[in-house]
Amino acid sequence: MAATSVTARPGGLESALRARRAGGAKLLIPYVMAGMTDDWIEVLQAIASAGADAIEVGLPFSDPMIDGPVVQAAGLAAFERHPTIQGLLDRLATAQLGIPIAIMTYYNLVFRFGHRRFAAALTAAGVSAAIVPDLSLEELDPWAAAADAGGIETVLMVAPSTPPARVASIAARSRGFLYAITRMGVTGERTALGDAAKGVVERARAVSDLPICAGIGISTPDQAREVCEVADGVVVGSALVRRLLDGAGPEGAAEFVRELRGALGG
Amino acid sequence: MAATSVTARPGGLESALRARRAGGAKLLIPYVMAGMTDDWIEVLQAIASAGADAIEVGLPFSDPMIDGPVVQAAGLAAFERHPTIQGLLDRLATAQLGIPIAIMTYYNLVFRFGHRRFAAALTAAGVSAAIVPDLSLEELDPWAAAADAGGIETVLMVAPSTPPARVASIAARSRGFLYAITRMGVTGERTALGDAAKGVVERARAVSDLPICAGIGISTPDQAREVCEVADGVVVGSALVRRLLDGAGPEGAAEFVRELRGALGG
Amino acid sequence: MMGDPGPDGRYGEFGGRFVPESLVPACLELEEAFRSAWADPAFRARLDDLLARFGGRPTPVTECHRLGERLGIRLLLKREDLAHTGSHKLNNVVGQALLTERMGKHRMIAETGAGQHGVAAATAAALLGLDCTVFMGEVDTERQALNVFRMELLGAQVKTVRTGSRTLKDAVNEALREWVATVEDTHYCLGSVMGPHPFPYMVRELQRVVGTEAHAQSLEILGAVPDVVVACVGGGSNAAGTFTGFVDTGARLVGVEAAGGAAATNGIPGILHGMRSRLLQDEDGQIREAESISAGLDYPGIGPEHAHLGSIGRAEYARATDDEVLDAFSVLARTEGIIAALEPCHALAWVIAEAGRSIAAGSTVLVTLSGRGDKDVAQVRDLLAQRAGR
Amino acid sequence: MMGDPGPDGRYGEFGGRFVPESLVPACLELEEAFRSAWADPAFRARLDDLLARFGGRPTPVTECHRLGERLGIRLLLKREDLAHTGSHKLNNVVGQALLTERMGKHRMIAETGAGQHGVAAATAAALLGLDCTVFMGEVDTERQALNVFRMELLGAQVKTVRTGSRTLKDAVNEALREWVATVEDTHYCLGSVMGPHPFPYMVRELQRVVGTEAHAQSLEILGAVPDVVVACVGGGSNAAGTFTGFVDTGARLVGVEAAGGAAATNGIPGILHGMRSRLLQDEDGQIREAESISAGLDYPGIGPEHAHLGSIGRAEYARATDDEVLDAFSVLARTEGIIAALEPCHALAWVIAEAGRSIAAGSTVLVTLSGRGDKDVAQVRDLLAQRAGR
Ligand SMILES: Cc1ncc(COP(=O)(O)O)c(C=O)c1O
Ligand SMILES: Cc1ncc(COP(=O)(O)O)c(C=O)c1O
Repeated sequence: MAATSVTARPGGLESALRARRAGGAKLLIPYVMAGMTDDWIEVLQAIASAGADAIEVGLPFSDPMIDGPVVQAAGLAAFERHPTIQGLLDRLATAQLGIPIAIMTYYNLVFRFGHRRFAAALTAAGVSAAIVPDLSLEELDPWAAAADAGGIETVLMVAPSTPPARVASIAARSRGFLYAITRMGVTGERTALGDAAKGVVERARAVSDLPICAGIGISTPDQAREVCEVADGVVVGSALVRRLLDGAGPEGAAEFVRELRGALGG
Repeated sequence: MAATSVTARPGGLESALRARRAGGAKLLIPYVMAGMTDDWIEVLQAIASAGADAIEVGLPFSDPMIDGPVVQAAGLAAFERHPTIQGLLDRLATAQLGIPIAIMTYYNLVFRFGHRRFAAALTAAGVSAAIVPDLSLEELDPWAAAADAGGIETVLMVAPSTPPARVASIAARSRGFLYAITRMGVTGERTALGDAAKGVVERARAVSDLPICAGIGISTPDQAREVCEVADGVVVGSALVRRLLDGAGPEGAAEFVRELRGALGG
Repeated sequence: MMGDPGPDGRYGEFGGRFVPESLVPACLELEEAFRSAWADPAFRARLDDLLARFGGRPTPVTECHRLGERLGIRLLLKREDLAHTGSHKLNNVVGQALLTERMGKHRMIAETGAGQHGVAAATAAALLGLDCTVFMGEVDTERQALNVFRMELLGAQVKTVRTGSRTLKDAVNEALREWVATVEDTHYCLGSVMGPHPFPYMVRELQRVVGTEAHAQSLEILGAVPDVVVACVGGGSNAAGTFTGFVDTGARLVGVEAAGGAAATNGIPGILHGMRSRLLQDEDGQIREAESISAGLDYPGIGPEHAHLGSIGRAEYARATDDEVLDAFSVLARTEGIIAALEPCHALAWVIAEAGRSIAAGSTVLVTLSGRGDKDVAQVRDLLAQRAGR
Repeated sequence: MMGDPGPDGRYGEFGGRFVPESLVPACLELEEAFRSAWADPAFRARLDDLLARFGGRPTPVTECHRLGERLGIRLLLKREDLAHTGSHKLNNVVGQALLTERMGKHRMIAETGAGQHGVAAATAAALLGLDCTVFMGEVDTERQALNVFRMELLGAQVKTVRTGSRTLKDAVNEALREWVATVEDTHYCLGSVMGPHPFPYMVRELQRVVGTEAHAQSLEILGAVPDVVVACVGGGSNAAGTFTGFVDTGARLVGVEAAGGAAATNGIPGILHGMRSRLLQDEDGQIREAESISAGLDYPGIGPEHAHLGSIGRAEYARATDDEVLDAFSVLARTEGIIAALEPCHALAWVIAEAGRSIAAGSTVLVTLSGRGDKDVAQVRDLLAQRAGR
């Protein structure tokens, strides 16, 4: 990673991903919890250099409803370092990754910050997009208005339980990419790809030409490759976060990302 | 006490007490729980020699409803020696006291023995009379028939709460003497004679010429003398039993009975 | 049947009033007060009103569809567990508290075993502003320390009884002793259909509401009286109350005792606590201690009317073992969502054992669920753990 | 007022449905199922029948003559403590269990704090033969080990939650996580008027019976609606149910929270557990833990409809301190013979504090006694001992 190559500007997540897809590549989006280790910024940088196309950065929330045990532990680790949200964003602003960043957090942090202020803070931190899993389509408007105005892309999710018509409505509102939840359940590693994984991607593909990235429970290079037979890319969270919690450090993280990258093809 | 002088035969309680009263004496009836000490027979003998006119001998019952703590403790002590009722009566038969004995016990023992058999067993044990406090006037007949037939006198009780008309009915059925309960409450020592004490005796006196002995809570020679201003005599239980539980032995018991005798006049 | 036992309080050869003379006048006064109150529509209305608005009556009858199906019968439960304080005991104490007031007395005393009746008595006393003292054996105050605190919270004084076996029967003795000493301003609020006349009669009448309601509710649910009516028997008050509603029908009446306290089946006629009844006793007539997992059935006697109903064959008395009772407790919780007191689980255990045997398939059965099991949950946990370990 | 919040589940600015997309279809399915069931007389009849015959409804309204006199008011208690399992929670779980069945699901999950809702949910599941898993924070499973055993007796599986503060709010998170994973055959039986639409609406409707009964009973006793209607607020279900009966009258409505968990008065608008409401939270929007002696009120939020009723001034929200609550608990036991749960003692404590102040002498006041205190007796004993010692 060269600190000088700034191809990704705020707002640039979707264009970056579309460009990579157009180039025939599968998209790789690792997830890291902000502040979970002292060297988390170095981790982000290492990952960016190891072949990630974008990074999803979690902001810790006290009540992470859709997080499994590993990501919860990362959140607790972040809390133990007593970061404030602004403090984390300030650190993030220093990262200079050269690839787009999507923040992932819960709606109360956004709401409490204030929609406009939050969008501005993201922009100031060099963040392109936001994923707010507990912000359902019906409740989206106030944030979406502020995000759109502030140039922040809001990535929405479709789930195996989402009926086709609703997939279309969600896809129509999603920015950056469309996040296809591959299994019913919280984040976490699984030994096999769920039965539902490909179906949800295919339903999304039928109604949207957004890049479609599969996530939730993608744990191994093989699973990533398998789901990318239909998806445009993958989000890998717990499998990476667990390695970091186990002390993998920037190098270990980069190593895992390289494995994933390899599985997906250059 | 001379083992040969047998003035009291079964059935002789009332005649003995009437005779003593006629002679101007106040009647003294100490109470001892059968079997409460190993030397209880010696205790009875010592008491008889010390000026008692009759002795009330308790037969221990598991649920002594009207006994206070001291007499209950004596009953427990008797149980610890594992006596059977027949065993106690057999011992009692050996006592040769020279004064009448009234058994005091609860109705279930009588009932379980069988009325006729119990009356016969008392007679065989040299007992003249029976006091069965939980056998109320209304329930008296079956036992009274057997007792009368067997020559056992049944001593009945009147209480401060007994209305005058009922006092008369009870007095009419009482044999041996009429037991005037001087206070509402269980057996036990008291520091002063109850307010009700003399009243109950006077109500009894008004309707009966039976010897009237006051009992329940008469603890000291002074109290005995005071109640005998109206009563013909006293029953003294807990105050004596406590001394025995404290190890007074036959001599100590006799000593206390002599004190009482002295207070009542020769 | 189950009518007025007359001034002698006799049920055949059983019943009566075997008390020291000091207490006879109080019993007579009580009998008169009760008879006059019971005939007084204003008293009855006040009692009914309190039982309804304070006590939660009528209690429902629940049909247990799942358990009934499993047993091949229709199973109804009369839900005394839903009465305030958690058992049928409330019916009795509210009535006696009103009587206390009516007699111009300002204090109640009561005996208690595990604490159900004591808590109920303390509750009724608090409601009417009466003083209350509860006698409880030392063994029980230790086992049921929370119930001691409950009574104290309700403003009652709890006196620990250290005499005899230091359990329920000794608490009765001590309460009777206290009553002798304080009878002028104190009413003895006995907890079951036992003791001297008029208690067995009065308590049965105060519990009659259980049977009266259950009869009407059974008709409504079944269109008929149940074939079998079952209740547990400690002293026998919930059974007596229940039986009043069915004694004049063709229903088979069954009282179920703890195997370790089965005075109705193993007892011998005798006299205790002022009544003639069947008692657990030895050769000499010394009373034996009852023993079972449910403190409420740990009584060596039964109410005299039960002894009578058994003698004449109008009711049967059966036994349930501790193991059967634990099983019944568990199965009711799991299949019907009701955690019952261990006492009525004796009645249920008998039904489970007899369904398909002396209870023909397709029969309709009413069980009086005399109380809820909250008081027993800790004990059951320990017992089940013990059983699993053995 | 307190009508249908529409498809968005909005109460003014509060309410809504803030859940991961995986759960949206389940919420929509539930809303539809509930709306159709609620409009279906057969469903309503079955529910009413179970609440009556299994649950003991209607619960009475008791007038507290002695305490009322002392306070200079007429004091009525709506006696939810007499419902089966000991609180109003049963109304909700029986309804949701029937809905689970209606949706063709065979399993319920639930969160619980002290265990009241968990025990109620396990009870309803046992009644209908549904599988049941209850999530309970580790702090609570330790404090309330007996309630864990109760749920297990009822056939439920209790899952200890070791995340976050290991209390109620984390149990909700964990239940939501489980729901996401099992939504196909599993219904999430939420315990109060909180969570995503339609829960606040549905639970309020299922608790409406409290207010409907209380309204009619107040009229019968007082000849009028009470001047003041008071209920405690944890999530707010007993208060919501109560308020439905009086929101369209002139009665002053008051919800009383624990001083240490006063989201209605100290809370700031935010989003948690699928709803927008008032929450205890820090500057960043991290949720704070609530803290009070009564586990049932230890929740950092309130139902969205309460946030709304407070905002528009139709209801007031007040607080009671732990000390005031203990006093109210004791005084009710001693003067009225009712051992109440600590939760409704918050409502009572407020009445005691305000009688003669904002509650004018002679006023009529109805307090919903949402549950019985058996679960709290051991804790109160320790607290009173502690207080006596300090
Ligand atoms: C719930 C319950 N059922 C039954 C009994 C036994 O009493 P009875 O036989 O008088 O109904 C008790 C006694 O404490 C009890 O608590
Ligand atoms: C007895 C009782 N009351 C009140 C509450 C608080 O809940 P809500 O505010 O939903 O009525 C609880 C919760 O557990 C409870 O157990």
